[in-house]
Amino acid sequence: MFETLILILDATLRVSTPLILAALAGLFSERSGIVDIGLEGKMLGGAFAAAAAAAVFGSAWIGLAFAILASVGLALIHGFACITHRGDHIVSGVAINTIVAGLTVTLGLDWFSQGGQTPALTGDARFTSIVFPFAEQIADVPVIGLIYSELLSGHNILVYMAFVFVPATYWIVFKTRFGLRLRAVGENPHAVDTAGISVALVRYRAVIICGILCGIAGAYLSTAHNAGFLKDMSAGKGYMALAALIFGKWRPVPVLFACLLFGFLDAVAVRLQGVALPGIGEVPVQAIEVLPYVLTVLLLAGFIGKAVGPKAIGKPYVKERA
Amino acid sequence: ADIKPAVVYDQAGKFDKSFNEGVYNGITRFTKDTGIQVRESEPKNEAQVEQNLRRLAQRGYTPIVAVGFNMASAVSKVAKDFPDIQFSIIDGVIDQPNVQSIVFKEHQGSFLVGVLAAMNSKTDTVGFVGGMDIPLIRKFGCGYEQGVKYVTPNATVIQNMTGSTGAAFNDPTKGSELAKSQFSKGADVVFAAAGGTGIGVYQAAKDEGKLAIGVDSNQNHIQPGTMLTSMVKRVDRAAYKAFEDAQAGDWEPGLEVLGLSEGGVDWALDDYNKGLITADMKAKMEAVKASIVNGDIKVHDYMSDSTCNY
Amino acid sequence: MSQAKVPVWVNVGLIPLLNILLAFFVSGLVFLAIGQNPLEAAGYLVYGAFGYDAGIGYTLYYATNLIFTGLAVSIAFKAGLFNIGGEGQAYIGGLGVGLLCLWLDSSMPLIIIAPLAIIGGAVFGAAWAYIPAYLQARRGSHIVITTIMFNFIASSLMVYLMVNWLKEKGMMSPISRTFQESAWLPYLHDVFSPLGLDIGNSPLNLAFILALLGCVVYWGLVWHTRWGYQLRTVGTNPTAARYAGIDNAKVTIWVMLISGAFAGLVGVNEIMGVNHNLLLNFTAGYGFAGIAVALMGRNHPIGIILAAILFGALYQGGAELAFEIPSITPEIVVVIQGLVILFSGALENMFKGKIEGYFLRRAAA
Amino acid sequence: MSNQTPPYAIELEGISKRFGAVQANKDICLQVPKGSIHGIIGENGAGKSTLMSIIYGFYEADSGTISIDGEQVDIRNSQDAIKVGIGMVHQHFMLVENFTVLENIVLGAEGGAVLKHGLSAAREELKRLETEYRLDVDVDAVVEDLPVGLQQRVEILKALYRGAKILILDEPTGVLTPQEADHLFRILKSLKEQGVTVLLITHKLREILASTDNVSVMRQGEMVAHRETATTNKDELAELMVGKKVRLKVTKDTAQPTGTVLSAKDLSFFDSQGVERLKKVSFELKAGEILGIAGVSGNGQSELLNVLSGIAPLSSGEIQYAGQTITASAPKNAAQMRDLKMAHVPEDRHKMGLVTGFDAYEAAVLGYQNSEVYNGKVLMNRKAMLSECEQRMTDWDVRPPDPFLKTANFSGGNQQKIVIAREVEQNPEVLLIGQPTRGVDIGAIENIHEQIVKLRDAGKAILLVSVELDEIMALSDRIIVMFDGAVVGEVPADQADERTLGLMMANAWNEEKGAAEA
Ligand SMILES: Nc1ncnc2c1ncn2[C@@H]1O[C@H](COP(=O)(O)OP(=O)(O)OP(=O)(O)O)[C@@H](O)[C@H]1O
Ligand SMILES: Nc1ncnc2c1ncn2[C@@H]1O[C@H](COP(=O)(O)OP(=O)(O)OP(=O)(O)O)[C@@H](O)[C@H]1O
Ligand SMILES: [Mg+2]
Ligand SMILES: [Mg+2]
Repeated sequence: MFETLILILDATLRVSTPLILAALAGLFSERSGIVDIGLEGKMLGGAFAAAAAAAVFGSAWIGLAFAILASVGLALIHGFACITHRGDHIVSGVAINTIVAGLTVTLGLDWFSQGGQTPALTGDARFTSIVFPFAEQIADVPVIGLIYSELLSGHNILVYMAFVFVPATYWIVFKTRFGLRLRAVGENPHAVDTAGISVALVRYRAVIICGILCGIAGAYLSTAHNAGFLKDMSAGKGYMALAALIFGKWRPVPVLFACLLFGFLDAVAVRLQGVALPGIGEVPVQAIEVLPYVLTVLLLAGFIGKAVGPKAIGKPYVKERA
Repeated sequence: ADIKPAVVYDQAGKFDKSFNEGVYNGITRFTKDTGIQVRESEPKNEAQVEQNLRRLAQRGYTPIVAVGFNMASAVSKVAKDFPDIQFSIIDGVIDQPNVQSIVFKEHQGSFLVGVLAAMNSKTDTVGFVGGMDIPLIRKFGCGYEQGVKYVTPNATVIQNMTGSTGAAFNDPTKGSELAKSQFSKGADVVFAAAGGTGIGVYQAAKDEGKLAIGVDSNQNHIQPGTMLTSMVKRVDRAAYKAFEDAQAGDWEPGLEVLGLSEGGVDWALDDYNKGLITADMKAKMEAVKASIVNGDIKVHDYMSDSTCNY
Repeated sequence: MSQAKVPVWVNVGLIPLLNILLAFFVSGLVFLAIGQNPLEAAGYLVYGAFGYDAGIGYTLYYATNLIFTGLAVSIAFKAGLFNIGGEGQAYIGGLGVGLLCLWLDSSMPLIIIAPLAIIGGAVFGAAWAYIPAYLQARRGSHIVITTIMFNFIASSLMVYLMVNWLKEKGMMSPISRTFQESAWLPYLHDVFSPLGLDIGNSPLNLAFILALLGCVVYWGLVWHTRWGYQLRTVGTNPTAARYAGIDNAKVTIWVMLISGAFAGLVGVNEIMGVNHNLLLNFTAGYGFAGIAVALMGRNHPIGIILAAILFGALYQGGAELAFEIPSITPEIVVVIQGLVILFSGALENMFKGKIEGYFLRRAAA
Repeated sequence: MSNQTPPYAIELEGISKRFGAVQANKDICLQVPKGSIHGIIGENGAGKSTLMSIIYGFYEADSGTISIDGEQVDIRNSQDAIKVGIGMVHQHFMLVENFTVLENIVLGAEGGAVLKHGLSAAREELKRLETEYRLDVDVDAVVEDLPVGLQQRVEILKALYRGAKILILDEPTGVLTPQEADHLFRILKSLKEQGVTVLLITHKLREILASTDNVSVMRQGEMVAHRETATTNKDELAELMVGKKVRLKVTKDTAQPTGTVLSAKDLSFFDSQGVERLKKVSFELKAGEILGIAGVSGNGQSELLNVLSGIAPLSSGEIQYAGQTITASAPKNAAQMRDLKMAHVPEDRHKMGLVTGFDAYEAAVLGYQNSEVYNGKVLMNRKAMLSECEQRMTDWDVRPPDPFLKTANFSGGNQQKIVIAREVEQNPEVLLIGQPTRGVDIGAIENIHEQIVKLRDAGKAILLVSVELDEIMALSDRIIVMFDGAVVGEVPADQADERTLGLMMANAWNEEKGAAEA
């Protein structure tokens, strides 16, 4: 029982990682007032770039670099539309998601002729597990051994990065000059502007950070959790990350827990499938599959009620009406 | 004779690592052997399936091979309007004078790899990861289960479906999680009948040092060393044969069922997995294969009655 | 005080045109990047979409779906709501249509089935929109998130129903039995042929007329009824709406019901008009494309029709293109769509300021 | 303009600024001597805020130059302005409401990438400033919890913290009680003594005369006059502003109130955050009288109007009106109240009274959209709407009289006429009217005031909310004063004077205690 729990938690960490990265990405963007429904597309673009570069150069790190570049590029398009040209944030996000969905496959097909997929990655082209020192040796120590060797040890570097990013995000957002300006610009851009700070610059920086994190999330999908890019491989994770961000009320630690919850549900669902539950019987696959979505709706409706985001979110900053 | 052959893939596209890709391999070989170009088409929605079939027929392409069960209704409509054109549909059955229906006995092939899985399992627990939860995939699972139980009657077969939409054939992440969950429940051999999802399953097996079984085309090369075998479904051969027959004037409408005896399904043994297969195992596999062919072993077909009672 | 004004044609004609041209220009770059001649590709695209009878038929057939989803997105927009759930509503709407056809096709004539199925599609689509609407109106749950979630839920629900209940026995893929012809919406080519008109074989069917009717209804409803007045008030100024005694929550719910109903009518075109059986994934992204259609159509029925035809042409021309040049995949059409959304939606202001400024200065001088 | 005198603190030359079709500033020249308080007046929309925002770098001028201390400077953004020692307190506060005072003050001047050190240094510096200028405020309080008066102090501190030598205040007293305003002017005096130059925008001629050294007048984007304050007077300034002679008084007979038409008992209202915005408010409103509600804005007047008109639900208490008893459990919404012949001219016409995206004829039926007059069986009766709108536009002299013009494109005064006409023409029993002349020029004010009095004389009941004491005193027959959501006193109009009302508005008998708390 305990072992099963550890294994489920272990899976939870793996599954949550891209959600955490993407949700933190969204946190930076949305704290600055830029709604980002394009997390999905940036992740997908990052995943493609990572896998493509890793396949060509044989290095996961180069893959990661390209993922970040690609994702930041997309983030800048979003910024260009929303910050510079006061476009609708959601429309811009939808556009980016659509473009990336088509472009990754088109380019993939042109470059690798494998139906839009990248070649399967092996060896250094993938991020592999890091085994903690003595993980083997103490694996048999009761409780602690299992926690240490199974749950904590044996993930790839990006997983650990994701978890380090949470306190880092907290520190940046609440304890630094940039964080102060970031929060201010999402609440009242006029105040920031009159304080002599460029609203656009702060927002662009936020959007770039968002791009970096989405890029890492994408790289995780294609070069760490999996071994190559597949069409539409982000599979709605960007939307789930967005939901987690709203649950977590735009705060790093609660957002982390929201992501872990979704990851946990996913991990449990995998293990619940085909298992007859006492009193219920075997639950249809579809019912389990749909659980995170239903839960999101229920939680949004009941638990947290009205999620009040940054006040200026989604509103273009207009100084002069033409 | 000179023929103008064409193929219409289904919406998964020709590089699905599954039967579309098998067909693609078949026609590539055909083109290489005969120098005859095959017109390919990849529709992206229901309407385009019919549209493309119609357009190919209008332009006089024949025979036209339609890949996948999804195309049945479109083929049947178009075939009615173009009685002079020959249509071959793979994985679907249509009773029309100018349509050839090619289906496979996937349960037999799955039975075979089930036998091999059982022989390789130290825990007497094996796994099955299906793609989309549809009868066809259950057919794989059911055949596999029978094969496993044939060797080890009290073995446990953990079965999971990846999902319920077409995306389930393209979700390696989920595949890898499902495989890992099966490993954690004690499985040490996993058979994936899940298209692109399988990639994740094979990866997970590799990462955890367990064994995996591929599907449709020979996938042994994907993770050498931990790919026990692949259940091959020779759609390549089916497509090749349709064109070859047409070229020779031997193409015939009607139902063509390709099982073990016809070489339509099989298990794969090659350089990549020969290190895993002992001589004993190989002998046993040959024996089982022979028994299935001569009818001593009857493998229940899930789709005959939508149950797995054997 | 005389006011310098920007001519109307600039706003509804010139600027959208520039945006589309830019989208196509960038698409051309993508073609170049993958080693295709953009002009040749454009040639196939235009020919495929408008070059021959059946091609036009296909274009209009796609446009039918897009008009429905465009109206759906647009009417919600008018009330300030972003309905991203068109996809799920269309899916469930199709379920409604399909269930009615399966139920009645052997006992009723078309003249009875057709109106019932249309109502059924609308009601099912509306019902699927109701929950997110209710949650938005009464619980303040963000409608963008809930409608996205409902797309996922719809797709799981459909699979469950198709696989477990509606699938035809012995059928490999989860599709229902084919309806009897009494539940087929007539094809337009069948309607026209007795008149001696040959318009080519295409899936274009009477649902297209329904879509046009939908546009008229939209127009009347939004601009000529008190209900539409309330809806527009809520959409442009919710505080003023409260001041005017308009129940925002009620309007939110109603408009989403209508939006869902419009989306649900996609099912009429797809299920009753073309496929003649119930199947999975027939919505094929029309719900999302509806966002682009509504935006490009400037949330006006005429605009929506034009935009839907443009996108329909992209679908059909794109299919033609992919057919003629096999190395081009249909995904490239998705890219073009995305670019159109980007340039005429998100970046619509890119030229606007400069162009309007130019005309204002001209008018002022 | 020669430069023989010591250099000016600010000198503007040829500043022009255009927003789309609106020429907000046109070739403006201005000289402000160092260490003086310089007033700027002008009607709404004259371009005062625009000019100040240009000096502060918030907008970039289309042309013209700015010199500070005799040196031409290039101000492209607020950062540049801050660097040359300019600070500004905006008409609408530029504060991040959910930040603390301290965070707001250091924003943009954090003194390092990590906040910690900057914050503690700022705390020290603020202590000094607070004592030096008597500007005490709790630096750890969250801004949205502070009363407006204190928020304004935060704005001033913000400017001083950045070392402002030139301080611009845009209508600082609009939100203050007369006493708070007095305090502000004392602060400005002491700033002036320290050598700070002050630019002060206000509509209140009294304040100009009392506290400035010089005054400049703007009209329609142009600078039309400069005066030494000592040499001018109210009438001259008013005339300069409007461009014609104006009458600053309302003429009306004494009221002939009859029976009570509306009585409110113990009305309470809690907002969505759970804050009590109305505290047991009771009063009676009689036919044929104008009841004025005075108070600094934000003390519950808006909520009172909302609750009475059915826009916001009562939390407790009851309203007796038209034979109905309205309580929290038996509420009436805005539409039902309209049916009971209660009309409402809201305080904020942009946010509430109009839909600026609608054509004028559509906006002219807002709230009455369900009325039979405007509706056929299914469709709305556009013809009726149009002809009625045209009629009203002539009657009320709305310019331009074009029912198809977008509401947004009417000037503020004309928008207000559309709203007031709509409500008054329904011939209501009770008219709730908030800030009837906010943003309306002096000519139009006269007309609106006449209409209100006319309605009263026709025996209707009028509840008038205004933050302009002059307006309240001129129109009302009876005056109620609100403070912090409660009624703190009632005065008959003929006994009201600015001082008493001002003290009541500040809840003066509690002032000592209140100050101690803050
Ligand atoms: N950001 C802006 N964009 C477009 N037009 C503007 C903007 N700000 C002001 N205007 C216009 O410029 C003109 C001058 O406005 P401004 O705010 O400077 O007037 P003001 O004298 O401060 O008036 P008030 O007394 O009402 O504050 C007005 O016609 C106004 O509509
Ligand atoms: N938000 C806006 N959008 C478009 N045009 C505007 C806007 N605000 C003002 N205008 C235009 O600018 C002109 C000046 O408006 P403003 O409100 O400054 O007028 P004003 O001179 O103050 O008149 P009034 O005394 O009637 O308020 C108006 O005629 C109006 O057409
Ligand atoms: Mg101003
Ligand atoms: Mg004005």
